[in-house]
Amino acid sequence: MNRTVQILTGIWVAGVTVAAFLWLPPAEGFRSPEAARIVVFHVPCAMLTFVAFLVNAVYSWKYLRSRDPLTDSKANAAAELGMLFAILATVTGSLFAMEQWGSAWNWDPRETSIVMLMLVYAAYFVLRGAVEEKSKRARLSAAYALLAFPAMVFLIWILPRIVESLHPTNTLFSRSGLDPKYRITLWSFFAGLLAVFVWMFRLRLRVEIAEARLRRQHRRDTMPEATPAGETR
Amino acid sequence: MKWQIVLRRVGKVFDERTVLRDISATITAPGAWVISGPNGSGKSTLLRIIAGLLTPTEGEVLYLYNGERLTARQQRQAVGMVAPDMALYRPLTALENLRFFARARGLSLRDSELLEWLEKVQLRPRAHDPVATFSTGMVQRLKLLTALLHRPPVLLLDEPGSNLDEAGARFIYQTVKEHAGHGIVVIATNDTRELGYGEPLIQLGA
Amino acid sequence: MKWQIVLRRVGKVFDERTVLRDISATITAPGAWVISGPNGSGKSTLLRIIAGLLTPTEGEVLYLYNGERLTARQQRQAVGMVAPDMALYRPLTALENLRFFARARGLSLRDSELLEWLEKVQLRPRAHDPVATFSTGMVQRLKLLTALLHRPPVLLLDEPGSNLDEAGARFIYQTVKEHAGHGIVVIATNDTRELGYGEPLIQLGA
Amino acid sequence: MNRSSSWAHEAIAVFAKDWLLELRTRVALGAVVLFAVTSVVASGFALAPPSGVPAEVKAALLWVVIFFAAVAGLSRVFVVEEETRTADALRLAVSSTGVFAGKLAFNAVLMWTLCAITVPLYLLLLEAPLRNASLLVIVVLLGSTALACATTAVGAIVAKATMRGALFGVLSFPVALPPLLVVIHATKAAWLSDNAWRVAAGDLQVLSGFMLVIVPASVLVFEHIWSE
Amino acid sequence: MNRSSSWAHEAIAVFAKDWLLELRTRVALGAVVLFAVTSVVASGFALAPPSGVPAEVKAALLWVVIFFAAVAGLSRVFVVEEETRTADALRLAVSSTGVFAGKLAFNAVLMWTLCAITVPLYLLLLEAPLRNASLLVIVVLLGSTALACATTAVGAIVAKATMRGALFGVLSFPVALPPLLVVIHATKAAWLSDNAWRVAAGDLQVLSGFMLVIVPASVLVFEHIWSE
Ligand code: HEM
Ligand SMILES: Nc1ncnc2c1ncn2[C@@H]1O[C@H](COP(=O)(O)OP(=O)(O)OP(=O)(O)O)[C@@H](O)[C@H]1O
Ligand SMILES: Nc1ncnc2c1ncn2[C@@H]1O[C@H](COP(=O)(O)OP(=O)(O)OP(=O)(O)O)[C@@H](O)[C@H]1O
Ligand SMILES: [Mg+2]
Ligand SMILES: [Mg+2]
Repeated sequence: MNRTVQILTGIWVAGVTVAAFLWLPPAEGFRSPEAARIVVFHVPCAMLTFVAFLVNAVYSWKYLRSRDPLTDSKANAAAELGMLFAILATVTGSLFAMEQWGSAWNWDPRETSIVMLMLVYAAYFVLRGAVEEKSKRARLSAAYALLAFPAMVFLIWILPRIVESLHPTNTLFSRSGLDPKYRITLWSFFAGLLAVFVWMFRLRLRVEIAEARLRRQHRRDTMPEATPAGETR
Repeated sequence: MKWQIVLRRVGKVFDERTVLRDISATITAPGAWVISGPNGSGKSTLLRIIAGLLTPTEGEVLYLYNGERLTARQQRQAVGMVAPDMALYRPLTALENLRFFARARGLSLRDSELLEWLEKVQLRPRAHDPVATFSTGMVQRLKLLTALLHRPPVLLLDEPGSNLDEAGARFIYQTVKEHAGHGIVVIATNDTRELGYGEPLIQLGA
Repeated sequence: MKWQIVLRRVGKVFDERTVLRDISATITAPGAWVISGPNGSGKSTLLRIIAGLLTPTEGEVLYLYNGERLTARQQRQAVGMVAPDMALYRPLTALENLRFFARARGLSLRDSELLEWLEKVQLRPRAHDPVATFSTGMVQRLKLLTALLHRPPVLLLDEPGSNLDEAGARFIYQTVKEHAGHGIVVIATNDTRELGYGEPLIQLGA
Repeated sequence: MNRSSSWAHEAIAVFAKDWLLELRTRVALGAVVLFAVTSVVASGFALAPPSGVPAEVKAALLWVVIFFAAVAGLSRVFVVEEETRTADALRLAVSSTGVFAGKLAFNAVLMWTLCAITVPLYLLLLEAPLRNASLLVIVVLLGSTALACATTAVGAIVAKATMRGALFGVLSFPVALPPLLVVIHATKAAWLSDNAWRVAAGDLQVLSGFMLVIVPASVLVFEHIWSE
Repeated sequence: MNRSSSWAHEAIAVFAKDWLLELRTRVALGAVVLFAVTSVVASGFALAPPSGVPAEVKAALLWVVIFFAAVAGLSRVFVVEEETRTADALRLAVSSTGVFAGKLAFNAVLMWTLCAITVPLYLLLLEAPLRNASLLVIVVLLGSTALACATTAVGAIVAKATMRGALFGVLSFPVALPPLLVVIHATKAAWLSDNAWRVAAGDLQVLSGFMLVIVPASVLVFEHIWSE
């Protein structure tokens, strides 16, 4: 992404944030209507978590087909960002919960499932940390991501819907309880975050590529005499 | 030219270490070939690539039968391999090990036939002892049998004579000679005795 | 007659299988000795008994220094051993392996000294690679070093040359010759090259 | 010489070999079962008197115990192949689907045996109510199979990494969580509900659906885990 | 060349090597901790809402979780030596006391790390009451050390048998039961009692006494387990 797009993204996100406080009316029907505007940050973060994990699964599958190291880096970057947004969703949710339910943590199915979700990807990162050889690490973590994906779908879509929960579902999309401005602000913020996601994703990849180049250079510098015992041809 | 193995510009890079580069060869039945080279030159790596146990970073290995490519399954059935890093099931007896490999490959061999195989490497009296109690050389003999059992047209031997006594070395020699009459044998070795078992195919790290 | 190892009617029975029976010998420094015999004749078992890794069912092994018996600790410090069944720590690098064995034995060797050791077997450029990525022969070379590091007066080598190339075999030959000048070397082998490295001590299973 | 290897044939050979290894070393089975029994007894002790504990907690605890016991045993089938370096020989002899099917069958049988011993003991020691025994049998059978399906491929991943035992728990927990949660719910129903079949029907469907998704996914992915 | 090996020296070398192996493979530690975290979260879910669960059950559950996590990791130190066939080289280089001391130190550090992460998390998520924090720290420290002491020698036995992981739990449970029961009692005291120190004093004495008995006993037994 070039500089102008980056700057525009920044302005967009800042603008939507300001709008959420100045333009958006308080959300009636919540215990603290003023604090409830946090929902326009909370929900996009949660949605981006899913987007990121979906991207991770797609690149994992692609990696197994192509065995291209860069694809593996993409899968990893997506998982890292997914983790980041999961943390943001939890933090905003907890702030919300403090106002709405009186306690930051209630073992609500939503809360449980997002923790489980984070555990899935914590396990993914542990697995990556535990395998030295790069191609093997890529293969195994891709396989794991694909195995964990159905479980994740279950945790996100099925579990919170079959267990009774305090947490709202479909408030914003089907029922007409909230001011339509909410939908607009929320999707605007989502669009802004998506742009941030793409930007961070590419940044992460650039770092990865630069690191790989450095490592290769380091190897060349420190091992000039690398032909012992006929080690290579 | 029934059986052929074609290596097309095969290369292997581990992380950033290039072990094999641009290796091409055509191996045609019948005959025995030797891959030689000092320690760490990539003999075992090349043999594992030929066997299909390792995917090369570049290039490819083709198995041809009368000019046609084999499927992965056919290729697996066509190969018998022995390598220092391939172990047997140590808690199982010699006979049980043979029985498993026979069944897994879809062979219906009776125990009496398997015992005859064991006889060939002087292990018949130990048929019912767990492999864990075998000496290094006895294990190596049994490994040879598991590679021969399905009479594969392609035999890949990585340092087959290591830890063997003279009788064992003789068995290898005979096996190679016999096999080279109709199929393909590829031997990776440093052992001066074994260097002469076939024609030089590739000299690595020279 | 400073260093002496005395085998007194040593016997070993595994379950009901008698592997060694009534073996007596006196090994005196300096010199190199060879234990030979076909596969499964008990060479490795005897070497493990001499090293103190296995307790004989009958008889005993005495380590004497100027006629006096050594304690278990002194005996451990006096022995360096290489065997096919003894492995190194594969996730650790070559240097880390050497460092551990040096420290565990109470040696204070600097890294530069350890790198010199590695240089001797052409492993210096691979000093910082995990042993898991080494080839069979490279592992064998490193194993030899761990046995030599504490300059033990008694060197027990079980098939030391297996999987080694010519440079490796030369290193073993030199090590044995050098060591046999002041200490004791016992080699168990089938390799025709190595049979000549010392005087025949025991011929098993003949 | 009669060559008739399909993956089913191969799977049978692998299963038979693993079972023989198991009988020879008496590892996974004996140990897993003893582990579960120990935990059940410990739970009984920790929760004494059991009458005060809600059935929900009891159902959860039963499956947590079974899951932990499974963790102790299920990853063995692959770990053992890699650790003893027999995996290469297996790779050469058998197709990856054959290996997966054989190992899955072994793990399923292991789980059934485990449950056949643990569940009655648990019912006895923890005074679990039992309204609907035939439903319980079906729930346990389906649940244990689903757990085996969920974790077998993870076992193969763990075997490839340099970490073994403990990691299996970490990696398989998230994958096993969906069937675990569902089966806990269904178990509670079998214990308590009057219209248990109706309550559990949905759970059993979800369980079956989960298996129908995870097994093909595992087979597809397994090929990439298994060969280098 | 400076030869100064006593068992303490040897133990340090063994400890350093194991720690390095640990860092290299990031096994026991990372996995054990995640295992514990997973279990705590699972317990939190199973017992939700936690306010209704008696403190006794919570104390028991905390230590059961720690014990299971430990089982998953502690046996590694010996099993790994036998399975990778490095035990012989170690036997030749180091005295059995040196090996035991090094392995015990490693396991103790592992347990401390585990507890440093698990206990605060558990307190947080399960809303455990906390009357006496400094006592709790001492109880946890002593308890985890005692568990490490109790299970290290068992780990060596397991490594010798052909059974591994799962069996470790079975064998170590009886040995670990006394400190487990005592430490659960002391934890409950630290949570609830007004005169916690007085209540727990006896427990702490028993724990210390247990270690004073089990460690020398293990050292003696270990020599015979370790060499063939
Ligand atoms: C730590 C606590 C919380 C977490 C982890 C959390 C997590 C999530 C997640 C993952 C979603 C996306 C769900 C979906 O798209 O179906 C979501 C949506 C939402 N959350 Fe939360 N949440 C928390 C607390 C709260 C609280 C206290 C409220 C206010 C009562 C709240 C209100 C909402 C709303 C209104 C949605 C949109 C739901 C929809 O319309 O489908 N959240 N939350
Ligand atoms: N998994 C791996 N990761 C990284 N490097 C590896 C790996 N396997 C092998 N190598 C490297 O590849 C090179 C070739 O190894 P290979 O085992 O093929 O040698 P070799 O010719 O068989 O030697 P030897 O005669 O000792 O058996 C070595 O330098 C080795 O370190
Ligand atoms: N743990 C054991 N239990 C039972 N029998 C054993 C055990 N270890 C070795 N044996 C038996 O002892 C005999 C001698 O074995 P050993 O390993 O000493 O032979 P070796 O002379 O070294 O043979 P090789 O040349 O093959 O290395 C063999 O018959 C072997 O089966
Ligand atoms: Mg090799
Ligand atoms: Mg031997």
